[in-house]
Amino acid sequence: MSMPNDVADKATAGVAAAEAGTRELSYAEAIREGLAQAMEADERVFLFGEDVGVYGGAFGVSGDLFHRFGAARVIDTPISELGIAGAAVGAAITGMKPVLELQFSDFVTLAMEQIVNQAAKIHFMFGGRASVPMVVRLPGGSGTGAAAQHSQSLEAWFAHVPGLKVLQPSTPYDAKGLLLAAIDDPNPVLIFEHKLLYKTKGPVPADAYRVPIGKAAVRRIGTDITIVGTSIMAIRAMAAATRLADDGIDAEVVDLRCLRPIDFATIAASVKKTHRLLIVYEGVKTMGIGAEISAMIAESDVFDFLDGPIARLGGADAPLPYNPVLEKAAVPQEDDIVTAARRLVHEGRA
Amino acid sequence: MSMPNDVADKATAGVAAAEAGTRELSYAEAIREGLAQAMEADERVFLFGEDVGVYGGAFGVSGDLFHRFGAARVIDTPISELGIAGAAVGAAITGMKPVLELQFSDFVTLAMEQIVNQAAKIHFMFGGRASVPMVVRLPGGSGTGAAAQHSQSLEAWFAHVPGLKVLQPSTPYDAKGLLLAAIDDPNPVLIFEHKLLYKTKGPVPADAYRVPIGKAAVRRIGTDITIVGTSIMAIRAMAAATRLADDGIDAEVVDLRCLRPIDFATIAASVKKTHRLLIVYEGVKTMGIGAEISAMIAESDVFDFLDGPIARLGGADAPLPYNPVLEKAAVPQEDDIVTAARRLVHEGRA
Amino acid sequence: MTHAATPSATESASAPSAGHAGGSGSGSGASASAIAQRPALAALDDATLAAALSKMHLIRKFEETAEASYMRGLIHGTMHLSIGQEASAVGSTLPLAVTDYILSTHRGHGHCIAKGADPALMFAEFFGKENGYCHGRGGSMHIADIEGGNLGANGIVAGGLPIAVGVGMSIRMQKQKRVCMVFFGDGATNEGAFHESLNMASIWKLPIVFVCENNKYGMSMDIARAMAVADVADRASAYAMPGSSVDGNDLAAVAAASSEAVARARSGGGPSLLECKTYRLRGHSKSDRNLYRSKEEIEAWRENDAIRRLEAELLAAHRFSEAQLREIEHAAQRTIESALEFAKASPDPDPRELTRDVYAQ
Amino acid sequence: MTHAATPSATESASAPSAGHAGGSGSGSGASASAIAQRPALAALDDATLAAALSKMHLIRKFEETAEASYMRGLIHGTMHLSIGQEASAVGSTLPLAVTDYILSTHRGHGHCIAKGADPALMFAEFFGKENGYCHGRGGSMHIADIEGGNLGANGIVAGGLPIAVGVGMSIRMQKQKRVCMVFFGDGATNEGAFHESLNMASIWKLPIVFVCENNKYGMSMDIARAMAVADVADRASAYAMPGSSVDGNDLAAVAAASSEAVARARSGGGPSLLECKTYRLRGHSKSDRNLYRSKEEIEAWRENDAIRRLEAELLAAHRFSEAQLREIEHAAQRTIESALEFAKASPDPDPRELTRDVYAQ
Ligand SMILES: Cc1ncc(C[n+]2csc(CCOP(=O)(O)OP(=O)(O)O)c2C)c(N)n1
Ligand SMILES: Cc1ncc(C[n+]2csc(CCOP(=O)(O)OP(=O)(O)O)c2C)c(N)n1
Ligand SMILES: [Mg+2]
Ligand SMILES: [Mg+2]
Repeated sequence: MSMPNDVADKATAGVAAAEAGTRELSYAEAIREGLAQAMEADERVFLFGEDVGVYGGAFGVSGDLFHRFGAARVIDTPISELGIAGAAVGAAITGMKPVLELQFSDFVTLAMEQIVNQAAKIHFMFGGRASVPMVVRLPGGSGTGAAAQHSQSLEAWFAHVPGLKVLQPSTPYDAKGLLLAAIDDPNPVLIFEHKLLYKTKGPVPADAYRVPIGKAAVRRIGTDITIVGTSIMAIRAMAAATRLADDGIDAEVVDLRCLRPIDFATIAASVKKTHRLLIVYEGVKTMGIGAEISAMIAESDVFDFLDGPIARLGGADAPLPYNPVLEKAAVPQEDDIVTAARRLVHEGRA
Repeated sequence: MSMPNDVADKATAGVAAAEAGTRELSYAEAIREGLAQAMEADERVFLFGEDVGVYGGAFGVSGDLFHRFGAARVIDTPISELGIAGAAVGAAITGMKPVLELQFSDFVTLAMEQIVNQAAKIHFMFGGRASVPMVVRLPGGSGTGAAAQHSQSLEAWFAHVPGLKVLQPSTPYDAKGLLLAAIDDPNPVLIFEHKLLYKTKGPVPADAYRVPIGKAAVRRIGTDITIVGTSIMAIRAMAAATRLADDGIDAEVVDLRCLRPIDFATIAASVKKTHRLLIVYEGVKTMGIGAEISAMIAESDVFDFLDGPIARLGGADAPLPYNPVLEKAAVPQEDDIVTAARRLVHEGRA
Repeated sequence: MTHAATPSATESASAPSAGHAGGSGSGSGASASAIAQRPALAALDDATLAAALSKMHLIRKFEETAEASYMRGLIHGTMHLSIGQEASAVGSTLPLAVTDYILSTHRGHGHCIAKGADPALMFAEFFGKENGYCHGRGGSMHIADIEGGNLGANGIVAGGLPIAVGVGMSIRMQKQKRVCMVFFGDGATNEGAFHESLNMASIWKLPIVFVCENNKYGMSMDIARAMAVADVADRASAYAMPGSSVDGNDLAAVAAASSEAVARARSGGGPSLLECKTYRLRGHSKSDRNLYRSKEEIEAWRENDAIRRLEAELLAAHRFSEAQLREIEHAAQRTIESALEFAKASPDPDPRELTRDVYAQ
Repeated sequence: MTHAATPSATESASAPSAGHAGGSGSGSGASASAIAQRPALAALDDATLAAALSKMHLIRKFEETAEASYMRGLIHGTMHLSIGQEASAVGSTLPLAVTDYILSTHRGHGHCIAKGADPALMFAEFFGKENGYCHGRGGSMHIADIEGGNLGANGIVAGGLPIAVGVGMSIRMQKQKRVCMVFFGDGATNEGAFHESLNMASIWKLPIVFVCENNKYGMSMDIARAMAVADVADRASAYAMPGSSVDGNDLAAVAAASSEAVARARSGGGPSLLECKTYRLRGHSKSDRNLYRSKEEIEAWRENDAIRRLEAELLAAHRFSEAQLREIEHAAQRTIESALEFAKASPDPDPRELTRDVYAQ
């Protein structure tokens, strides 16, 4: 038995049923609208990063915001990832609410010090006497032929870092609502956006709604298997579920949305019902977010409800290759999800 | 039933039985001896890092090497972590075998770009036409009162990065043998050393032996529960096992030693025998290495051998606090292991 | 100026004064008659000088006491003492208002006290107590006094510099008249963060004063081996930023240079790089065996002690009497002693609150 | 020199020659009579010039062809074209031997061809083919020609600079006479990696030539907004390193400046910073809409085309005839056409080998 996505979404996300002025927007447009609304509502919010100004952002996310809010609030920066991450920290601890765009999430490797040692720890290290309300947006993922240094999915690292919150929206609706919630949040929040999703469309209410941080969304209700997906894999899981339904397999699809904290309750409730769990994510399988989800289930009382092993589909154990055929083969595709789910249901293991 | 550590160690590590000239050395001395032997045997090997020269290294590991090998092979660097990590890459791809010391593993946050985007990927990105035989030594771990920015255990991040190898020796024997194996290896190898272990002593043969990369060590043979520990937690697990034996619980202790690749076969064989698994590591529990081990077991046929949930003990969900009582409470101690193992055996869950 | 291996202790202090002291020096005690004074000293009134000297004593005594407590096993961890560098901390911060910000370093006790922190709460933090500045979570390397404008020491070399850029942006955006002063060592100037931060501060003309406390060494590496230019201030030109280098053991000289830089920042003139040449008399941290420097060098710098130099000059200029100077010192001593007692008597954190304050609510 | 918004196309080329051409220019074809030549041009013999011009054509045609293939959907991903910057790539590498190293950038096709790579294997890489330089794993942003001394393009801005330091150390330790030349853009000079690398190269006097190809923009940010000094070369002084700035569209001038820097590096004189002021005529990447610059600016720089300038000067100096120039160009055209055919006909990688070469054995 299945339910339309947005219904299931709202059911768990707690969004009011009737929303005025819902339009179809792309994921990029939804983010831009969220940024604009946050900047209109709160003078403390500003956007900065490489080429976010007149260029409109490498993926067009900031678009016309430079023209709407001016150079003082939509700020081009030099190519200095460590410096700008630190600048976000400094602005945040002294009363501003910076939103930083790192042009590709791969470049966060240059900013780890400020994000991990400073932003994540300041509130704790200073005994709660300062807080760091900053948001970092990080376009990630493969599929654009950009090869090994521009295609990574590194979000799992940050799920290992207390003090951070880590989001991965998969729909335009969540991209906007989670961004607004992140800007409200008094803690450093990283939002990993997926490059292949920027042009995907979906319904987005016009008002400045929030999607709560830390809540997974049940995108499809089912009884035979739980498929937990993150980011674009939640979308692929939904497509796979449609095909599985033709086989008589009724999959429940959970979109994780938030990697830190993980909404264990939602996953646990689902697995207690379906007795089977498949986790799908784009990051390298080993030590990807699926490892934690699997381990949380395996160490909890949900273990007793499992009919068989917990399966994971994740990125190959290789850097992302340039060749498009190899590139596709390196991360889970819809077919892989269908195959793994079938085997899990029919043979007890993937 | 238990076995002396080194016997069990040699059994799995494949080290020849008779080793001449075995002395008691500290972990730091063992590393230094390994470095010296590698530098004597191979002109391409050199050591560099902050204060490794006349100062002898922040933890005294390089000691007198500067005087023995001179300033051309034991090189003090400016405080430029990204730069020196990149310098290691450049030296490695052009015929040298650099060993880089990052003064505290926390500072690897400044060098992620070169380690993750360059070192780990060059061999693959260049189609196998260049290789990066570099070693990075990273002192990590808490327990010295150095607080949140000097006490982290970040090794799990690197287990997520294809192209790297990641080691965590717990004994002087392994510290030397794994270092020599790492220097031989044509790939970038990170060695996370534990600050609290530097002064611990153990038998170390005088010759330039190697401990194979990718092999866990069964430190104690037992039948009731498998305890997998990493780094200092393998030592604490051994102490806990001794106490558990008094309770009639016969624990098998596996020292992981290598986080990438993970020696799944050794863990699987152990769990198939004991039916219970407890994983202990110092890094933050969420997304720490135990997540992957648990998930590997939970998705394999070993799942069917489990009598109950897989338990993990890891670091608290907090930055490392300064206060010594809090600091101790933030990472697993011997008592925690004993308690968790008892509960796992007696109550089926930790 | 280059970093002399053996400093000429009184170089600046004994330089002929450029003119008479003028009126500002008049006031209490021995300073009634017009004695030749350097303009830098004359520019500081008695109350300011007394407060500055008092802070220098507080820093020195705070650290000596912390050191003694550490030796007796009362404090764990490590600590980085700034003994010998007091004039740099106090002189730099002299022109700052309470509402101005500083960002400090691993060697930050001096900055903290100079910016007005309470040594009792600092000691409590050292002792890991619940009522320390960071509730015992931070310790020596992370003392912050947010209300006093100290945005924190930092365990990461050069870690404060990028943060300063954001503080500068924040001040600008909020249309405040504040200034942000960020401290770092000579070694820190070889971090990429230094470069990125000075560049951004300069292109955006942010109200920041970059204060490099050049104490000749990173941990053990002589700055002469770690960079190719003679002075850290020489690096300012790469950012079209004013750079100056002063005798960091000369309180008045540091204060004068800092005043200029702070005024420039406050008036919209943009950032400056101020280098204070000084020396740490103790080892880098508690595990330093001083293998990289000579006893003679340390001795020579001990002769160049900033506190003694200032006192000598104040006496010579008849600004303060010996009795007044001793009273300033004794008052500092009493403050530190009671601060220590406060810390010892303070409660420990509750271990059940281990994960408190990981997230702000 | 500053980066003129509208370049004076022939500034250097038309400058009066500092002296007569001397003997080195004698040789083939039209160069028999002694026509006034700039010393920089005269210093290059005909064979060298013919080879350099040929490489400039190869680069231009390689990229135009790659662009066309991309437009027709034959190549996926993105690419960063260096059309307009050929003189910088070819001139800088002119003094290098095969055994010397280069490290290149995301905009690296020019460097690669200039260092002697085979365009057929480059195209094969672009097409993701098994016989490409990286077996189809790297693509445009990661082409490397290890045997030819190209240690790789780099997708990370300034990513090659720290690597160059290690290459320099390696050359030194192995007592080789090699030189390492590392390319990077103007935008890259704001990365911390730039600072750390130039500093280390300088303190250790490593045999490195740092070549900044200043094409006025990062992706969209004008260098005048991104740094506070006029020239990237102004930053060399922070490392006590020789820095010079040349017209990057003037092959002979670039070659002359590079020769000096390479000779210095090779003879133990240490590193240099060479800035080539040039311009990319195409957008940053395939998704650039040129919102940040004017058509007029692009047009003006198109007039300043390095290839046309060189050809005009060679003709004017009677070094080559028009027919000779056209033959050089046509030969380049033929090379590129057959390279493209080679690539198209090449085999794809086997998808089952996805995890091959993750680890070296
Ligand atoms: C990023 C980073 N690298 C290395 C260290 C270890 N460390 C702490 S202080 C220090 C020396 C710093 O030298 P300098 O900046 O001159 O400051 P000083 O200690 O002399 O006051 C080093 C290497 C660190 N804390 N952070
Ligand atoms: C570390 C890093 N930051 C950002 C980018 C995205 N990016 C690619 S090229 C580029 C502009 C680089 O400018 P410049 O160094 O002047 O080189 P140019 O493209 O002009 O040749 C940017 C921002 C990147 N690849 N790496
Ligand atoms: Mg110093
Ligand atoms: Mg550029």
